[in-house]
Amino acid sequence: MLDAGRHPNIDLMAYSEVESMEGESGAFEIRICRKARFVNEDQCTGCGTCAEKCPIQVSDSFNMGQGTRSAIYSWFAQGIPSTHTIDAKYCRQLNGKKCGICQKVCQADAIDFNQKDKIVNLTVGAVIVAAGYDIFDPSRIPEYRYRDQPNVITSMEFERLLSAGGPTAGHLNRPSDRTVIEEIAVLEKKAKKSEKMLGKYEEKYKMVSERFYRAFQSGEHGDEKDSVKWADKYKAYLEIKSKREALKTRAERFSTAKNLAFIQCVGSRDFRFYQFCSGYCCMHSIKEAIIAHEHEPETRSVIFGMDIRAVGKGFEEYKIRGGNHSNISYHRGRVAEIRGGPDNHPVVIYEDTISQTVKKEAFDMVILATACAPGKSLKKLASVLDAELDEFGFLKTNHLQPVDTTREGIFVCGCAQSPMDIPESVSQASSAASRAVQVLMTYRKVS
Amino acid sequence: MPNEFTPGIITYACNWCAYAAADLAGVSRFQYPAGMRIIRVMCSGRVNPNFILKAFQTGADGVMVAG
Amino acid sequence: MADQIKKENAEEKPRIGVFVCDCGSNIAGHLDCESVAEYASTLPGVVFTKENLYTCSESGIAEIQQSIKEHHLTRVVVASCSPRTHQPLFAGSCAQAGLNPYLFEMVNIRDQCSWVHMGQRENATEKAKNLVRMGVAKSVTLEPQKEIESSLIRKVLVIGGGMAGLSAADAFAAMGIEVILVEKSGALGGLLRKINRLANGEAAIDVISNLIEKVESRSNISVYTGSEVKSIGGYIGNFNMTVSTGDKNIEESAGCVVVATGALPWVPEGLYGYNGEGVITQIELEDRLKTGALNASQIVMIQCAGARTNNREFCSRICCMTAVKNALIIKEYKPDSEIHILYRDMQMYGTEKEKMLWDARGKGIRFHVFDKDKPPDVKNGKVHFFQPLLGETREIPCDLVVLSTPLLPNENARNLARTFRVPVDQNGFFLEAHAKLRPLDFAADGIFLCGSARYPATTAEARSQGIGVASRAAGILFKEKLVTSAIVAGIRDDTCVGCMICLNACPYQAISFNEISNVCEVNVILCKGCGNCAAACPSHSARLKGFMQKQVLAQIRAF
Amino acid sequence: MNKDILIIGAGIAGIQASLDLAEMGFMVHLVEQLPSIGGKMAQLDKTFPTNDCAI
Repeated sequence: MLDAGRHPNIDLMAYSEVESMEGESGAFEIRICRKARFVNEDQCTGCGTCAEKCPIQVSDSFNMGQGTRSAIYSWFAQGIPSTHTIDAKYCRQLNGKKCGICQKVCQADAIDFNQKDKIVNLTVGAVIVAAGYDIFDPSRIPEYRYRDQPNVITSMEFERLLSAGGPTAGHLNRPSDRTVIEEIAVLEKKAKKSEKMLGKYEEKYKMVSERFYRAFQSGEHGDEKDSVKWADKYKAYLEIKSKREALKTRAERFSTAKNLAFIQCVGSRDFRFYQFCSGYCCMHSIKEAIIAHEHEPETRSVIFGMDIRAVGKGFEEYKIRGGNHSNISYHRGRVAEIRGGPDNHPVVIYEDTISQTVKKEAFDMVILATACAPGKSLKKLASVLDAELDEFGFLKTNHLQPVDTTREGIFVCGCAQSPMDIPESVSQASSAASRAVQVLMTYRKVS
Repeated sequence: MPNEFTPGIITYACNWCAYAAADLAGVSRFQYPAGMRIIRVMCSGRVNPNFILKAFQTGADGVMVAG
Repeated sequence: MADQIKKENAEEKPRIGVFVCDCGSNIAGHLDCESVAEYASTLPGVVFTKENLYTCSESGIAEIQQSIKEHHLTRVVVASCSPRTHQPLFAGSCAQAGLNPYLFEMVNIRDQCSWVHMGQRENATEKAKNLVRMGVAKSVTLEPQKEIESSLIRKVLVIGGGMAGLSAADAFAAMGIEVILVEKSGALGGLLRKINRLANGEAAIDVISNLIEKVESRSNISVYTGSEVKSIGGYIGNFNMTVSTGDKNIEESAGCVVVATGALPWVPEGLYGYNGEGVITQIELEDRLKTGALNASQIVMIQCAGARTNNREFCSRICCMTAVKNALIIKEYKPDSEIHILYRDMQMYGTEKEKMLWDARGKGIRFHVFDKDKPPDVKNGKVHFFQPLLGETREIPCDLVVLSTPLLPNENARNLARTFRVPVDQNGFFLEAHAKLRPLDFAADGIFLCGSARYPATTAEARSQGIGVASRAAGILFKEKLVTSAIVAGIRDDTCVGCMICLNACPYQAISFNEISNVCEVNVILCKGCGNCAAACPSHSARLKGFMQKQVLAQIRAF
Repeated sequence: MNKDILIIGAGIAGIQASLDLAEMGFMVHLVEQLPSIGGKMAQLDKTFPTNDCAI
């Protein structure tokens, strides 16, 4: 990644989109929109002071919506280019409110609220599409209750939880538990504010609120304006406190998730959604189970799948190692339903094919191995580039020219061609590069 | 904390991993005691036992080889 | 440049310039940059110091370049962020101003000081001074270096003439690179010659013949069939090899090498009553289909025959697809035949293969799962197997059993690996440089791999990898010359006693023993600058440039 | 004849294709719709089967 950002032959245009294309192989005319970051890329040093001071907090999409980031942000800490971007949707200044804090704190003078989208026109000899895939939205499967059950999450969300740089610094805290802890923090803040307010009354009347309230309740203070207000405030304070205490008692029992269920083929090999196999998800789940076990040796994982497809080099060996050393059991079959259970423990309902009975089991967390869905933007891109999609929604190729699209001079690699894992994407990328060069060399010979 | 002992530690860090990790600690603003001195080497295999002894001789309280 | 180096060497006392970067408030906000700069000016050898708001900005760079000229600096030290991100920029800027880039030293007072000791201004300032002192001390001992350049032979050797090797050869030729294609057997085509039809219905022989024709018509590909590479020497850019064509030996040379030696289906002697008649392998079935000699109508296929077992753990990736493909072909021309496939996991990954599986089910091909610990039993024209779903043993009468056996590496792969000094994995497949990020490269520079020699691959995968390998090698061969960093090891021939400890310490086989002078020598092209030899050498004769004993010790002493 | 190449998407595939082409001496324009390059792989913590860090 670092190499790509630094190579003199690579002109990096992040936060940009291809708008239109004309011409043909050898001389494509491309129009690219460079979206306004409202931060000058050359001047920004990536120091992050702006993000620290920004008053707006929004959901962090790099962390799959777990945790928050500022309205001015870097996509992730080691991101390249190491520049920040203002999210125009949430920025106060850009929405006509008074703010501009980031501009004030930026010593590099990189913030530019007047920046506009820029159009760049390019002429290129060949195009390679490596636009990737989308993560299937499992809320489309009602019986898995992805949105209703807080502890039913996708494998990518789980990946961020496992990451030391993620929202939990790598601790497997259950989302439902995290919500409670966040609530406690909010109540804590509210209680402090209340205490401050009550303090003012206490000082004014030289009396602690508790005594006043008792007296007020027994009718000693009548209904002067201040008394009523004070009493209301105190009552609210008591409510906050009792709510906080209740949550705290609950939180005392929280521990990290140790009992995990992984559900394969969520949206894949399913005629309602995608009939194809996404290829990498079995290994992804095994890996996540192994890493979770590395974090916490008491972790136990069950992987529910129709087949466990460990087809790459070293994968079968990895799967066996996971079973032997990481307390993973593999269970054949499709999970029928996930229901809510006590204490937010999702309950997995499945058929045990050996005993032929329907079984129920509660887990701390359920991880859905979501399908590799053809990208929404891929469809648009395909029409811009005038290249055909195949019946599955990926760019169409021929098995003897596995990276050539239907349009001459346009090549494809990675999950824009079909679902595949990293080594396959990498070798296909080299393949696409090779084909692009071959095309350019043919033209050079002719001219 | 004037009386607290803060050890001086020399760390030999591999350019490709441990040194990068130390950089990441910085970007993530992980705080650690200021007694740490990092000497970059191209590989932790470069670290001669001599370097370790010399570090102690010069007054380091601890030596870490990370790679 | 050469004059400059001479001048620098002639100087006895280095003139050091120190630049302290505020990085806005990233550094200056947490430590006192001014006093760090002031302190730096008191260090021995330092003749110029400057504090900048951003040293990496255009104006900061201009200041460095200007002061190199004005103050005749012979060393530059920048105290700012990480050398991993900014060393190339600063060193390059020094070079533009006429200072040898290897006389530049960087001190990291941001990532490893200001950012990790926030709120401890005094300690952080003290540490920054300390780090600058260590950096300045090292810079005094730095020596100018010259980047290493070597020539290139713009030619590639491809070993193996199957789908992967042919695709690679064709791609190289299309990119204008000359190819030497060496195939061990008498004809090009590899395993595809034995295959009946591909998954899309095309005859394999037509597909491969087209490709062979294309390769043979290319003027810049020399094909040697019935030939083997006997020996190879040299290194990236300059390999030389002896190719034996059976009756004579030919000397060839190439800049890069591609290994595409493929794999062969295992012959399951002694397994499931294999006899080549009533119990055959998929590849034998392909042959019967090709010649029309198949006369069975009740067929049982057994997957993972000799694979995913305790002594051969790996999954051969393509055999499930092969079985389903052949079952579909049989169903097509004999619709009333009954086909059962006994499997453990149907490895029909991806879009097309999964679709084949649905089609097969739709066409009445029966699939039964069996457990690894309870494999089927073939006896008297019947296959018995335990069906966990029903909890009972079933038997299927059949007139043909087809075993899906794994692809194994070519038997001479290990010899070849020894000749090329490249590693193989526990299964005998060639081992790539990195399982994820460098699947087509060997760890050794200039040698690449593709196709089933790496791991069983489908036709499309072998084709894709073959084409891809051309781009990996062309990245080297398209260059004018090879330029590598000067941070490499060297061995002093006057103090080396020839103990050869460094030979074993070197992970890149860059060191050899010179039998005439009785000392060890470093091949700087192969050296990656790790310095293991320098650490191991008992006489301190092996030295890593830029990280010499005296340079690191200077840093320690300044601690 | 133009020798530049446009690559759309800067995940692992796009980056690898760019680096290969850049090494071969071709000018690459690498377009990514998100603020940083890296794609899905940057979001992964570790990768199988070697359990190396993804970044």
